[in-house]
Amino acid sequence: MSGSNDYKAGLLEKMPKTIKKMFNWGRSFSLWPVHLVTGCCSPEYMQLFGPRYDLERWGVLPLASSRQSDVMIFVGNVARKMMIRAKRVYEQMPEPKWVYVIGACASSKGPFPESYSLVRVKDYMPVDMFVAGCPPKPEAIHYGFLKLREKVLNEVEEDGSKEVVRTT
Amino acid sequence: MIDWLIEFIRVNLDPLFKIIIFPGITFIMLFTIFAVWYQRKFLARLMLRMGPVHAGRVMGWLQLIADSLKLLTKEIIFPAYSYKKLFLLSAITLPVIPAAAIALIPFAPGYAIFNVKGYTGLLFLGIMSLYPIFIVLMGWASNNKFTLIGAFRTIYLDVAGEIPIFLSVLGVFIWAGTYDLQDIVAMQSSMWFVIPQFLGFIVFFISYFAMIEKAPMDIPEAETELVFGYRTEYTGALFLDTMLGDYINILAWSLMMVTLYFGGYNGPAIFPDPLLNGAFWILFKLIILLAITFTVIISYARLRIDQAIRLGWYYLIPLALLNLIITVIIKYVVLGG
Amino acid sequence: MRLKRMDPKRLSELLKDRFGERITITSLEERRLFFKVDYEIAHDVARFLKENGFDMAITMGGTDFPKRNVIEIFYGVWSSTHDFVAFMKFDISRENPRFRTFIDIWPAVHNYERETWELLGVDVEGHPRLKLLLLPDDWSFEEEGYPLRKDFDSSRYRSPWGDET
Amino acid sequence: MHRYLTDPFQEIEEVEGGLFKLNIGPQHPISGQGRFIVLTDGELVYDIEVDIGYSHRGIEKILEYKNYIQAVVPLERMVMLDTSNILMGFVRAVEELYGVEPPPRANYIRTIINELNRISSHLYALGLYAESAGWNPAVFIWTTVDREPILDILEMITGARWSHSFFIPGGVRADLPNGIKERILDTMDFLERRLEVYEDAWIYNETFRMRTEGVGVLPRDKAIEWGAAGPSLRASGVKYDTRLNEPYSAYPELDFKIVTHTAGDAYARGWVRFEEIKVSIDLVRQAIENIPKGPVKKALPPRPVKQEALARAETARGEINFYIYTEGRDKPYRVKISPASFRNFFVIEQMPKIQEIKLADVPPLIYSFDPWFLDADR
Repeated sequence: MSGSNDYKAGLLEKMPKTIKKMFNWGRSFSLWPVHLVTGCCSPEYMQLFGPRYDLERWGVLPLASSRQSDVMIFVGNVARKMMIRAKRVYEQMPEPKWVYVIGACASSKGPFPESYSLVRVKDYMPVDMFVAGCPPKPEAIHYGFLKLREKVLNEVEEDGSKEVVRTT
Repeated sequence: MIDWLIEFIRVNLDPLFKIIIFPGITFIMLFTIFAVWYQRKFLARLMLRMGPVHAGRVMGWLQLIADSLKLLTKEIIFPAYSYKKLFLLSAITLPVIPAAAIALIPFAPGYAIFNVKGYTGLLFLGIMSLYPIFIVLMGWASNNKFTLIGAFRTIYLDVAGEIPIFLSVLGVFIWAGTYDLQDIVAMQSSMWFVIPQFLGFIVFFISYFAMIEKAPMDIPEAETELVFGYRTEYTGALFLDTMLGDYINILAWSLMMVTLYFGGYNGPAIFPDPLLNGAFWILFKLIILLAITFTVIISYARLRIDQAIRLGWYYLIPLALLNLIITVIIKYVVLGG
Repeated sequence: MRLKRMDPKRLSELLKDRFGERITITSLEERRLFFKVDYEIAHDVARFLKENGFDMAITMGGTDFPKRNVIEIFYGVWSSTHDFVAFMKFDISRENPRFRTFIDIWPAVHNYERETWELLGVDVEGHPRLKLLLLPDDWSFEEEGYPLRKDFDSSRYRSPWGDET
Repeated sequence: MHRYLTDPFQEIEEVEGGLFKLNIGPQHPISGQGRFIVLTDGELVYDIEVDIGYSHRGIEKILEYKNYIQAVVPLERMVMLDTSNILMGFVRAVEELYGVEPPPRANYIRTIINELNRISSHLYALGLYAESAGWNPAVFIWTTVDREPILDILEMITGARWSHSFFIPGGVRADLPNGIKERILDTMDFLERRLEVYEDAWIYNETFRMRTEGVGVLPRDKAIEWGAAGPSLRASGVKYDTRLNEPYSAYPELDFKIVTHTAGDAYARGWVRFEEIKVSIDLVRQAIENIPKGPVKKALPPRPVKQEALARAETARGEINFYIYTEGRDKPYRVKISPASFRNFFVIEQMPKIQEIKLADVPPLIYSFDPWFLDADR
């Protein structure tokens, strides 16, 4: 759980503050989300990369492989069967990495509270950003990405500083 | 002042300047970064989008710097049961090969890193034919099914693309009567070879996409089938390294095309210095060529591997041979040598 | 073989002629025919339907009736010739829920029968691939039961509100 | 051939007689929320197994706790692209149970929203299909921006871009807003212009046809036997569309044709979808021109008049049907949903049995059926 922090500190700890700042700037403009579609917010998430919202303006480039990506994205509901694989994908990703949860289902099971198959992401891995909504509008997901970017830029640790972006 | 500086550099630091600044490491790195940014912006415009905007405030010109900084500080993962030494070494060697080939390209009269006369054209082809071997090694060393299939596909595609491209280059050699790239460029000061060698150019241009492994022939890294092809398992700095190799490969083949068919550094004199003038024109042509390449990339679906091989063997090789025959007839029979 | 187009009423008459008292027509509508059969003749009825042009299975499932102590299995079949749906139902016992597969008659019910097996706990005899389809890999039937049974307890999965865990 | 050799994780190597077992998904560029286990020998594919359930939510169980109005919300989440068509089946089943006919104006509003949803869903499907055939994402990106005006209209009418919750048993929640007619007609004109661009750039593009023609040929008899649904069935030459065969909403009063193709290959399936967009545009125009005046909803009687009902509706991916059994309460006793993708996945599994498929054909083959995993998983 704390691996993320260790690596960040380990590599950049002894460097001067300016260098550290420079690398954080680089990371903040290059958040590549991994392509793991877990649920039904995915059409809205795809609209985000279309011309109207165009997240690539901020350097967010959706990538195919977990090995090169930085942000683990949970798009909508996460079933138990998917969570086993999602943990594996999370382990495959290189440090430093962040977790971004989109939608009410992944945050709190949303409109399916009595479902026997869904789980909440926060029970399984540290989450850096939640966006509520069912599905959240692209503006909200966009805003969440910008908030995550600020977090990366200022090196906010995930423990004790969870942020919830409220929409609608 | 500038003239004096250039003169000073040319006299005192010539070999060092060539290797380190232009057209050596710095130029290659900067141009690669530019090419990726250019591709992202250009493709984004074709998709009605903006592409990178905010990094660096003006047109996202620092986007690739940000990506590189991030990738440099990412963790490097060696997959389980991979052949670690080969995994590392093949990736590190990959960009060196096309970069070494660029050393043979003349950027001004008598100005290339490896400034020799003779069989430079053949040497270029020889060096570039090493490139797929390292891709195969990368794919094999990763111990992943996707990378392995990507590596096999590279071999297939190489067979389909390398033979026609070499045959089409042979046409230029015959037409020019020399293997020397500097001579070939010098001969094009009056007429670009794309006009007498048009058939050969068509073959070269189609095989070019097989050699740079971009759509419609991005078969080895077919994203929808093989994730990232042979580079699926590479992380962080090593991934950056493989991408660098990819784009230097594009740079090398594009430079070769400009050199063989579009008159290399030749162009109207707008700068007094021949080096500046040559560099300007070669870069100008390169940027136009890349724009055409990116437009082709976005306009076609990916071919299947058997379709690509059929294209290579049924259409491109006979065309290239036909081009050779026509070239020989025109040069030695019609024009009488 | 060219079949003559018929309506649900005609089919119900045909079924009555062929199977007599062992078949009960529960509902006859413009484009639907609901009927109930004994399990023993279910396969014969299915084969009879298939021969009469009901070639595409569009739905299949089961309903749990703890009060009657039965599980009702149903098959909905559409016909490309007659263009209406025949809906066949039969009961099997709840203690020992098992029936023979219909894959050989309508291959399309393959995944539906798998799903019925795992969600309702019905053993489908002769099915070539009875393994988990929708439920998670770590699902245990002993502890967690079969979700579509009426005695399945969903409240144990209800997530707590807010940050409590 | 070992057909069903699944285990949850891919082990180091499982080569049998030189065969590879490739796991495509659940984390893969073309897999959605599912996994395709492809048994290959280099480039040749011997077997495809579809592993679904990665987004299973147990909607059938959840619906047992909800009354007919509450059921609308979880049901809609089955296919986010096509919420209204999915809901249409449920609403029809409930109306059949209660013996209610919605008012004519509600029928027309439903038709408009259904067809707008179908256009949006088909655009998305075709974009993904182009991408799966190895296109640079350009086409997909174009379809995203062309969907936005439709989503704007839907937002104007219903208040939500995707999850409208707009249909309720007995009618629709609200009437059309002012000025919607011009807006819809403008958008339809815009879409027609865009479709011409698509035809030039994409549908009749030579490389695209090379990749998809002759891939995954599904003969007519097999399509019926294996239960293919929707455009996949129509591309094999079966003239079947629930909108006409089981008329509902305003469809019997409107004039339209079923698009069919006889080739049955991947290209035909894409082509049928593309032509259906044109039909839908025409339907929306007709419906908005001829919409009658009147109320838009009707109250349900206190008790259902029937015990069971089977209702079918045509979603973008094919037919969905709802079997509802009730014991007279305001809650259903059992709802059986049988969606289109669930049936199409079975057809995908059967494809290598009748035709040689190469590894590069697998993504276009899968996406020509327009799979939606949440649809199949429920």
